[in-house]
Amino acid sequence: MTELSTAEEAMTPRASRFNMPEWLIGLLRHKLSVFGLVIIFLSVFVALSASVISPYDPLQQDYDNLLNPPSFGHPLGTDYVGRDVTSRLIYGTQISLTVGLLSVIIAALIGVPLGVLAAFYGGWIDAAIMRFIDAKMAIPGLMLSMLLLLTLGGSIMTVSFALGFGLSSAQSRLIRSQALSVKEREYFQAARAMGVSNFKLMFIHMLPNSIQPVIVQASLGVGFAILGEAGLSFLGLGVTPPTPTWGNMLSLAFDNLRSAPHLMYPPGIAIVLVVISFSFVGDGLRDVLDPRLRGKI
Amino acid sequence: MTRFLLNRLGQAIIVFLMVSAMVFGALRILPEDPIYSIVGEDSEGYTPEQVAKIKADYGLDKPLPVQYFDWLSAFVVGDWGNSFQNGLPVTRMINRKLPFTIQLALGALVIGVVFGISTGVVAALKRNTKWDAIATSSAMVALALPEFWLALVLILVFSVYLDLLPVFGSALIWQDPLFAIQSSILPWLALGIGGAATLMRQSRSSMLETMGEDFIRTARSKGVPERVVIIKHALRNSLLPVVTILGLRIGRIIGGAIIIEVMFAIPGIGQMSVTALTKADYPVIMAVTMISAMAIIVANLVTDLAYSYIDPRIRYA
Amino acid sequence: MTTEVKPVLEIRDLKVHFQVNRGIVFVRNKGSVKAVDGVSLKIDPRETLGLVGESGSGKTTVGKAVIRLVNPTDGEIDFQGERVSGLSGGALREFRKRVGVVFQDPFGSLDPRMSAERIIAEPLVTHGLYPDKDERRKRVRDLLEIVGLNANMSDRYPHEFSGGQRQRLGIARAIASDPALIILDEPVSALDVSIQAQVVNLLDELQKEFNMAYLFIAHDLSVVRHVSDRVAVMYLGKLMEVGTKEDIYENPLHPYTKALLSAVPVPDPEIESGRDRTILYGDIPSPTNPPSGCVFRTRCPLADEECATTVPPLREVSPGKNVACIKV
Amino acid sequence: MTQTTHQQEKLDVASDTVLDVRNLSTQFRTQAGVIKAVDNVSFNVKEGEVLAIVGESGCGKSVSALSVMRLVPTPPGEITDGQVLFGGQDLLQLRNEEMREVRGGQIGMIFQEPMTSLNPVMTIGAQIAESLMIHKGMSKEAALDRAEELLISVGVSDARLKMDDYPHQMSGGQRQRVMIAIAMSCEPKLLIADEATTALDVTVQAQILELLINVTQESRTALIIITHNLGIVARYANRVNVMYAGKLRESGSAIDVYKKSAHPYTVGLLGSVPNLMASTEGKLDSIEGEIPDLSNLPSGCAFEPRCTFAQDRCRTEDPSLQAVGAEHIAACWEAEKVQGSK
Repeated sequence: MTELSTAEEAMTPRASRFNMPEWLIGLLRHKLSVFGLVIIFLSVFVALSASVISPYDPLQQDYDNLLNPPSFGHPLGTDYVGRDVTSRLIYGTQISLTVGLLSVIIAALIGVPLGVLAAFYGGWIDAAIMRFIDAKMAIPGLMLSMLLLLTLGGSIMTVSFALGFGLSSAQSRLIRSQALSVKEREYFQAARAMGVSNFKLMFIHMLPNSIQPVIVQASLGVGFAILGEAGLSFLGLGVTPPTPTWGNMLSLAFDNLRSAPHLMYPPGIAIVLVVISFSFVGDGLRDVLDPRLRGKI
Repeated sequence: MTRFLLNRLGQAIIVFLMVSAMVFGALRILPEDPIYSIVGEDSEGYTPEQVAKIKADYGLDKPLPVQYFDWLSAFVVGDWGNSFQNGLPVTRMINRKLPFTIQLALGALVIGVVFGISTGVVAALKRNTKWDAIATSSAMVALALPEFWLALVLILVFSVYLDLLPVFGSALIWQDPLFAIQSSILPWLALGIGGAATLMRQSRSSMLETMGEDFIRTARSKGVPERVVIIKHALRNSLLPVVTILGLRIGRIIGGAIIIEVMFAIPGIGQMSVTALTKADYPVIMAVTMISAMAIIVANLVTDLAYSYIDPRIRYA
Repeated sequence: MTTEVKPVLEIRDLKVHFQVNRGIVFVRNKGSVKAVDGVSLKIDPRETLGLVGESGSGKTTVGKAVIRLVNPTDGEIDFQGERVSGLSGGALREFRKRVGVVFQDPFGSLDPRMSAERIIAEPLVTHGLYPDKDERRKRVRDLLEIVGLNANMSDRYPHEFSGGQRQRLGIARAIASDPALIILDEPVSALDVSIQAQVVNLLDELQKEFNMAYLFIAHDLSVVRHVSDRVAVMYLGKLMEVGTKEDIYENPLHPYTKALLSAVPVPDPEIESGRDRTILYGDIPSPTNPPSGCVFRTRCPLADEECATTVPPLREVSPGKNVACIKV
Repeated sequence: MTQTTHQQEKLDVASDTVLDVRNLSTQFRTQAGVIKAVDNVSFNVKEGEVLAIVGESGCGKSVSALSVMRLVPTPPGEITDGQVLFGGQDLLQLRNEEMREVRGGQIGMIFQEPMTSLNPVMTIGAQIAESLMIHKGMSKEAALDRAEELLISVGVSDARLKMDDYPHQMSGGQRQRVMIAIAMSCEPKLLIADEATTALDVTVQAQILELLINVTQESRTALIIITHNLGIVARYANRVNVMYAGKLRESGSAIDVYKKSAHPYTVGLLGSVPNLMASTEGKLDSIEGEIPDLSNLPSGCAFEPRCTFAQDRCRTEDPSLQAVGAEHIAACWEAEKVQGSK
């Protein structure tokens, strides 16, 4: 052991144990993460209180006010059948956030057990799981989701499943590689040598020690899923219209690009803001959870 | 080396078979009955006997495994069937449309590689300066941009407001080079910037990591000038994870191409796949998925080869 | 004193061969690594057997094979007179209760997500010892004090302990289920010199107090001499020489043992200036492709053609003293 | 301006002194505070001499060597004070380009980890030749030819074949031979071996150490061995520096330091090592307590909390180095008592 390693060790704060407040404090120290958290909380608030705060019914058509530019009555204007863009944006938040979170949960539910099983058992189980994941990854994500949606039909649940199924490949691979390195660690061997059962080995030793990058990946995954949902809606394959989603709002904006360019900004900016917030939080989590990278990014 | 290649090829074939079986199976549970794309929207005029006859003609009445085997044995000899929608041979449709998609994907890839790696390396070397901050934050924003929204903004700025570039219409570069480039710039950018951002972040962090390695310290202890340390010692070593990301990018680019082709009205296979999917045009869907899968599988193979070229530890393993 | 004491551990002709396969689709067997190739050892109650060797000698694999972290290819392992090789399920768990293991890396051998209390309690929970929660907690606190740590540290996490303290935690975990044998795999080699001595002293005290036998696996010959009653020297998966520590250190017979001892510099400039140094040439051969005949012959000063063809058996030259060399 | 003062200082340095380090201090700024990794350390090495710097982790032995080479990662590290006089100039005052001439050209260095210290994607030959091309201005062909000779001289068999090998194809011992070939390629005046054999097996360690001694003695190159292994020091070193918690605690000839140890830490360190040559029973004379946290050192002598000789005074006043014999210094208030106790 050279003393440099001790010096480096000393550089990471001789912080107390890993518990909620500590990593939260670390995250809060990360300015961008704080920004991200604020935006996320704000959008969750907007989504939850949509029925209260939105000025109009998002489905209410008004043929006297078609494609209006922003005005006092309609702060973000109206669309081609006169629906209030502000209200649609507010209701769209519900869809985007729900789909984003749900997809990531589904991805973790599919991906994490597969990755842990593959790493723990190795051999043909590993080979079979990995080839399955390879096959899944050989179909471009959007095409995979499109196929699944055509089979399942478009609702919040199916869209989330389609996106989560695609995202799960990355989760499996990530947790597998982490778990494989845990498998080589002496504490894992020590637990095996003690006679700890396979189930406990997997879920008490392997999983908690491999989950960190998965958490980071998941927070970035929310952003990917929101983008994915928007893309599917844009193609007319997401949650079925007239339910407002940011994606189908953009799709309408595209159709009216020349006559009403103002329509493309609200949903676009909303997507960018929320997605970037999740990636800030993800980066913050990475820094907090992985001391190795501390100070590097 | 040959054995390594054979092995990877074997794996690729297994993956290909799994993909084709998965997609084939998925298609058969589609609620959309393919009969409508064969006979057109108006199927009222057909008696059940006629419908059954048509199904039999297309082999749709056989058990699923038999259908799959029929499809596979025809597919490998180059008979990819005829489109349910227009009866044209799928291979001919692909031949006409694939070049547009390749042109789009390659352009986006080049933009990603050139911008991504160069800014990533520079950001790493100028770590914690304003250049690093600019590059890192633009990459963050770029990663949060949906391709189609970026495309919308680009169209709005360059075509609608500035009227510099055409929105619609496209050409192949060897047929009408000038128009091809003019009409491709926006799609290339829209599709390529996400990749550039990913590659930028990866090459930055992997460069930073390499610069902290023991052998970099060794090189410095030999008195190697810093410029040489970076170019000769650090760059090649830090490329490894970048190459991996590059391989994974191909899938994203193909997926992204679907939307971009729809938006810019590029007659590529992405656009074709959207129509085929909504019409349950099995032969076309199968062909498009298989081509994408093969592109991804080949990209992974090439990644592995590049890896072993860059890293002798893999080459001689 | 060798009158019919039943040994704690007896290993007969242990072989651990790892298959090296290449490829997933076109599997090709690239041969096998004979990590351990025909090793026989026994350890008496309360005895410390030092197992020394360099990298690739297979000493760690012997320890892992005993506790079944790797599966032996061949051979028999008896523990307190019962056959334990081939056990599985509950019987294997019961056997593992009676054997403790301490690993080399104090940073890697404790689960970073567990508090000291959970780490030490894990073997108790696993084997259903001290089912009462309060009694279990008391046992954990006792164990902490036994290994020289403050019982109030039980809610701390591994990274809050120093290297030496972590190794003490590892030892507390190993003795928690009152084992008859502890396998110590390089227990002090990752520690600083001044901390090493503390841990060696602790191990010594514990052995006397709890009547345990030790399989002490290490590459540091000085430490092994200090702690061991008998010593076994391994090279490339085979035993070269086995004997009491006086046999091995004062009257080594095998040319490898001699070279090994002379390679170790001692911390005394006066002695060093008068010592002759036998420097072995060449590297340790790869265990994938060990030399024919005697595995040591490629570096041996005594080797001749005969050594290339004859595999030297481990033979008893005097009571309790065994050497695998045809030249002595 | 500074040039002239350096010239004057050169006069103070004995003619055969290769390196003279004076009052060197290096610190690391960390989240836990400033760590004085090397604190006011002075030492020198003469031509053909073998100096050992020993100590446990965190004592500052490696950081002092890296400071001499100006290879301390900055930030967070920083050399805050002192002079490193080498060849009539203070290395700490050199411009970066000038310092590069010294590194590899006049001072060679070998590191601990043979696995990671060589560039994994460059051939062995190219890595040796690189130094020669930089410092000797050799052409690529000439440098490669010379590299092969060097490989032979460090005892690599099949040198011609090994030239085109990559590091991962070699054993740890061979890699360390390659490192020696690189470090010695430009006939340096000083070679620093930082835990160069720690990661190697005992028998290979012996080979590499013999090789190091032989190649340096042949050319009368000064050698600094940085190690925690007291046996290696006893076998090879002429003089020994014992470091603890960033400071030099005792320095003298190997015989003096081992046989007339004047610092309690040295005594404790020697007592902690079991004797290979004699059967020992019972307890080792270990040093109780833990190595201190450098960001939170006790006031007074840093060794005081673990010291059996400690007095009240030791808690408040940090002893400076004082003579305890001819060419033998130690930093302990109770040095006489310590020496007498042996």
